[in-house]
Amino acid sequence: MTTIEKDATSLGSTTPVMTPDLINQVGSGVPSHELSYQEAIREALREEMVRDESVFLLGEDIGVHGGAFGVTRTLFDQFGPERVRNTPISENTIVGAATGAALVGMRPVAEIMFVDFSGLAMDQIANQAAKLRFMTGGQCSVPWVLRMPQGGGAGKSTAAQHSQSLEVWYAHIPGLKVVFPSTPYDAKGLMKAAIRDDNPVIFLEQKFLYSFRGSVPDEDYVLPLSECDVKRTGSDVTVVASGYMVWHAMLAAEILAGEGIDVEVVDVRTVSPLDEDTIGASVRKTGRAVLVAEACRSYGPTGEWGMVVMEHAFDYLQAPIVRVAGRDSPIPFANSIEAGVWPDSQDIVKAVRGVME
Amino acid sequence: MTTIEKDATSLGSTTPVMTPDLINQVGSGVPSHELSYQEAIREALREEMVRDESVFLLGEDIGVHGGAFGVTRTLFDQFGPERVRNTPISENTIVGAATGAALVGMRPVAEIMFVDFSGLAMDQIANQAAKLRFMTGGQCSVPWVLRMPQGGGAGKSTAAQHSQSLEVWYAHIPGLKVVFPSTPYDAKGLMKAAIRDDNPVIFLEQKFLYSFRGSVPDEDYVLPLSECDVKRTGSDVTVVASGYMVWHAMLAAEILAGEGIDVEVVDVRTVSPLDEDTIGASVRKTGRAVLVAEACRSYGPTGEWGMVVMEHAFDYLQAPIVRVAGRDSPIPFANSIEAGVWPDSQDIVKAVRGVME
Amino acid sequence: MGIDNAAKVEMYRRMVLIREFEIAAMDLFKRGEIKGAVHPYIGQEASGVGVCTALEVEDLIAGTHRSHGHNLAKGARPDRMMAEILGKEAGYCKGRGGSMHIAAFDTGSLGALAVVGSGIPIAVGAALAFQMKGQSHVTVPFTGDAGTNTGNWHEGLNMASTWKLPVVFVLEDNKYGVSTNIRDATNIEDLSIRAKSYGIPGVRVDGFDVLAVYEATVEAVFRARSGDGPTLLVTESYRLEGHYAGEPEVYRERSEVAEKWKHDPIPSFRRILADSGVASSDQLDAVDAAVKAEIVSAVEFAKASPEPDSSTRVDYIYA
Amino acid sequence: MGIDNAAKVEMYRRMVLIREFEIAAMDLFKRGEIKGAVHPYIGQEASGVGVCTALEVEDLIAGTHRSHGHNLAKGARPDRMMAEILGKEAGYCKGRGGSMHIAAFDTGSLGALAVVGSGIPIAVGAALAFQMKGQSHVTVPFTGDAGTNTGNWHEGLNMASTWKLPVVFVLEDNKYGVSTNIRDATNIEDLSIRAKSYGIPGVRVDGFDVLAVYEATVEAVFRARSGDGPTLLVTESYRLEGHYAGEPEVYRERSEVAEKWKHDPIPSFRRILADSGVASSDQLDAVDAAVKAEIVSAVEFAKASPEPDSSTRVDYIYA
Ligand SMILES: Cc1ncc(C[n+]2csc(CCOP(=O)(O)OP(=O)(O)O)c2C)c(N)n1
Ligand SMILES: Cc1ncc(C[n+]2csc(CCOP(=O)(O)OP(=O)(O)O)c2C)c(N)n1
Ligand SMILES: [Mg+2]
Ligand SMILES: [Mg+2]
Repeated sequence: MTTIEKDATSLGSTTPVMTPDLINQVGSGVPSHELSYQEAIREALREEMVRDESVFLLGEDIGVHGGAFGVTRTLFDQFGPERVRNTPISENTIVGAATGAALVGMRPVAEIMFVDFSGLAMDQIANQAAKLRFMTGGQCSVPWVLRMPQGGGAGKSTAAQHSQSLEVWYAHIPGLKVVFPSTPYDAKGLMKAAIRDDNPVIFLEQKFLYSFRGSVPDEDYVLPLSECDVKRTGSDVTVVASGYMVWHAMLAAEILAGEGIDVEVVDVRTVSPLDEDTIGASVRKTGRAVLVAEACRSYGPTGEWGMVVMEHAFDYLQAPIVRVAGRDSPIPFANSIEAGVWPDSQDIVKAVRGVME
Repeated sequence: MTTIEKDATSLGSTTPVMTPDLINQVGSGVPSHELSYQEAIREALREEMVRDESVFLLGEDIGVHGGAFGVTRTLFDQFGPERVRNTPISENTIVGAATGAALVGMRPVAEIMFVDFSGLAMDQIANQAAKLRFMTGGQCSVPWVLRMPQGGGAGKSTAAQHSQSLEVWYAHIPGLKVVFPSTPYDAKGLMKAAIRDDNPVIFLEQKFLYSFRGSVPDEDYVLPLSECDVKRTGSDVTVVASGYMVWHAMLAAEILAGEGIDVEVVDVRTVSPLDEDTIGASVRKTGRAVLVAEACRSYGPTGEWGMVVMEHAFDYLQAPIVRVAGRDSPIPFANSIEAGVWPDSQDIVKAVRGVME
Repeated sequence: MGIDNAAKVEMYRRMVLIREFEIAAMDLFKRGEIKGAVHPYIGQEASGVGVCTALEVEDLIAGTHRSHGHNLAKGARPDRMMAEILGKEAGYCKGRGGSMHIAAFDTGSLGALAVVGSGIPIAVGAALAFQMKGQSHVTVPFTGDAGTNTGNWHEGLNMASTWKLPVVFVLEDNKYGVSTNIRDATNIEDLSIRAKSYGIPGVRVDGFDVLAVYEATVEAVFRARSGDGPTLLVTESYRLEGHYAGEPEVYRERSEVAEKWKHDPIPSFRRILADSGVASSDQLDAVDAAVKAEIVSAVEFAKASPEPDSSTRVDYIYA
Repeated sequence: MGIDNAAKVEMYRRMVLIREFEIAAMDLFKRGEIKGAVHPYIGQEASGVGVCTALEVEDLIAGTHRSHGHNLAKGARPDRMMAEILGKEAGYCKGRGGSMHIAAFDTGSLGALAVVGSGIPIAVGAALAFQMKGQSHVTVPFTGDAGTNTGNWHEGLNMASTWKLPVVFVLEDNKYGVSTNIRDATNIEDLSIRAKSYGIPGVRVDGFDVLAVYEATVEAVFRARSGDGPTLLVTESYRLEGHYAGEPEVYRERSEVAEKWKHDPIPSFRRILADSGVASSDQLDAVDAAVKAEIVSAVEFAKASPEPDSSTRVDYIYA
């Protein structure tokens, strides 16, 4: 699978391979254009900044430099230093400043360069922004978006302090919404929804997906912040995943289709609040569930998903719920041991075969 | 149940009531003395500081003032300002300083006054202390303990920024051990083990339990940081809980015993690494599991415990796994709506009756 | 100075209002009628009133765990404040916040944040919004002496000074952070010197002197509104009561506290007003009496109002 | 100054060693043989070497994402460093850390922490341990100009100054944090002024001048060992390469960089050594040649050594 993981766009020789056509979200005939995940986020930011002048961006090196991953590139030229605002290295204060601006009518989109650094900002995220509306009895709301690239990609060697997947830290905190798109289409539609939403929204971007391409409609659209998305319908087993793992799930589904196993893939593109109904309905139909997350296994997202299956589909289960998750380890630098720290299609294939026995 | 929750020691009129004899951990005849949970932690700190001069305490107002909950009271008089060290209000630096001292041979026990404030220290906790040994290829270890009072107690009205239960934040991070004692006996034995352990140990203290009393052996003892503890054996249903919820589970078990339901209570006194075997074995025996946590329900500890049951006892399940957890809400100040934000014995009783049907 | 007699009497009235409010709150707390904690502002009234008298309604303050005084000084109603502290639906935060989290947006208080230092970044962000929208309002985050040692404080002053934001950082030096004397938590005598790290003015005033605080704030606010950026204003007073109501105070001598009571800002300001003929002591007695009555009815109002209905328990978690 | 000719030549050698090491690393990175990122220390060699020459083996440095130079200056072996950067078991961190996380405890480097500012609290804690144990060692955390705006930096200097800990805070001002000029991230010209906030000496030296850096460090270390507490030492130089190897540098003019290359600390120090007769240019040529050869074999060593065996993947997570 390494070849499949190594390059995001054309993924080597093994067939089936991970190519954009694994996921098509725009109906034929609908006027559309192709974008990378990174471009889709940028397009959403650009359109919302044009539409609403209360929207502005703040973060480290997001100006001329365009941010660590180039997401904000060219926005500085178009909107200038006021609305595409470089900050000092002050993560907690970047988030707190976004909160303060949001309290008085702005709609800030803040960036923390790597989700790992949010360890410095958890107070402003979880104790202040998430709770202010409640603590004040509804006197205010905090309409910001916090963009944080997360996760890894085999062979990238970003090591222990630049590769984590931490959605659970936020999803466990009431008052926050947590979004984690897997495709350009979802990234654009969810970013627009996040910006227009009146709550603090954690917007997680899987770094390895930035170069992934896909079609998005030409016309303006937003996606609900309250739904899981069925990326592939199937009757035998439900694979629940989010972010980059959705692609591995889709690829696994292709491989398994060749073995006559019909896989349904549920994309938890909004991690919180969790759309329990879609997960429950899917497993009631298939009777089997495999839960996949890039995040560390222990106390990770798959635990919550598993209990949701338990609560909504126990009587329908024909096999134990199985999870496929990240190794409980800091992310190593060396490729030889970084290999396998995150799940891939083969792991999912094995797990699905297991529950089909 | 409010009377039961209101006062920690003698809990009102309803029978059975929550009294120390709900949990007896010291065999009769063993020389022992009675301590409160708070005194037990202090006694462990005192004995370890006497035993090993590399052990010292640092935190805000832990000196003459004895800390926000009086845990370190009198230690300042005995050990002085060097080893019972008041710090400025600098949570991230308190933890980082503990790490630095641990790297060069000390065994610091740091205190963050309320677990909520650890939002300011997550970088030093999760990105530095937890990962340093791994990142350096084993060149060093970080033998510290981080004490953090957490949780609430109905009627206390500590509100949104002083009442959270955040064990999942730490338990999801490899490299950390997470301990959460429910009794004086466990608090003392686990604190001694935590101090002697060579890893960073998150030591969570349930605030409402500080006044709870129980017997501890006179002789020196340590408890393993790797085990769940079966607080009560039973054959019909397994209740998995930790912290204050263990007491509600024990009380529920008493009530249910009167109905002929035989409850086993498994205390997850070490939250991470999780002792999956004890949970699995218990549910394979009882065939039923109720998971109880004070922490918010979504993406909380019960999810992990549920998947562990699923992985170790699926074929033995006679009923769906049920969880009883904290409301997904910031903690309100007003008693009328704080009520019910945390589970209590009655909720557990209802859940157990449910799985017994 | 540009402040008339009526305004001076109003400053006096607010100081007395804060004092009486805190006495009532401490009393209710000791009798178990207030849950949680009460952090009295007693001894610091001149700081909050001096600062807030220099502000407009649209200017926003950000408070701390010790913000009854800040809110009352900014114009919040004592009855709705007391209702909040008693956890009632009629409270400013509908009973959700309590003593440590009182926000009153209608009078320009964006909230009391009980995590020390956490109000700083939020006030900086609100000031950024004012600057971007071309509004001339200022924000005023309050912190204590101990709060100046938090990372938030440094990051916030650095960011605000870099962007020349309209912020007046009020550092209320009452000498202690809980049990820790500020001298044992920093290596400097004069906290206002920290302004140098940000290239902004650092001003130090007698926090017992309401007029001195007022004048210093007027200057800082003028600077901020003129686009010249933030000021660090250190008001030096003393926490005359325990850290919280009922706190044992094992860390300081009774005599030290007794000595400081001689600086009680209320009688001294009263003397100034009387001696300078701003108001007769009869007039001031009347003010005192009116305030006492207002507090009595505030407590009655608070006690009489209902707690939040349990059916509303999940309101306001999401917008 | 108390440093003999041999020592000066060794300083020169280490500067050249760092330069050649970084050139080799950048080259390997561009050819895809190094994964992750490489943050070259080129232009700042005089800072790291000047500082570390004033330290004993037992003194501990704490590094950043840009710490190849710090480690080599402190005495780390280039072969094991290169092996680490290539992710090999023979690397200092057995390939677990890589370029951004090189620790070499045997030569007094407690680790490179890639979260900006995060090494500060750790170095403060190590200094606390030295103080408590009555040892005379010092700790030296390095941070960049941008790192001075982090909360960690403020908290760490405050705590160290309050407790008079043996720390030398080295702030390497290379003018940029990634794309952001320090002038756009603070409101002051002279970063050393921030020492006033902690009542400690703030010293500013030419970071291109290895002898000046050395002398300033000797003084700060003496202070620290004498129990007089920390010093803030600002070394002003320039980042002559991109933030990381291959970084586009859209935020600065080529001409600005070209101008700064004239201050390249290596040729200038070489000139001083030759002119002052400390070493002949033949001797220095020999040093250059020896270093080049050492780097070549370091690269060979690194390439030849095996990656960690996959069976060891879960080692070192827990002690
Ligand atoms: C980040 C954080 N750490 C610790 C606490 C506990 N605490 C509450 S008030 C306080 C002291 C604050 O002192 P100061 O800033 O001087 O304000 P004062 O209480 O004197 O008004 C502390 C340590 C907290 N609320 N937040
Ligand atoms: C807390 C944190 N925020 C952001 C980053 C991303 N980042 C890495 S280096 C850097 C710039 C650091 O600049 P400076 O402190 O001047 O050091 P230099 O790179 O110039 O050596 C940034 C923003 C990080 N590693 N840590
Ligand atoms: Mg104070
Ligand atoms: Mg720099």
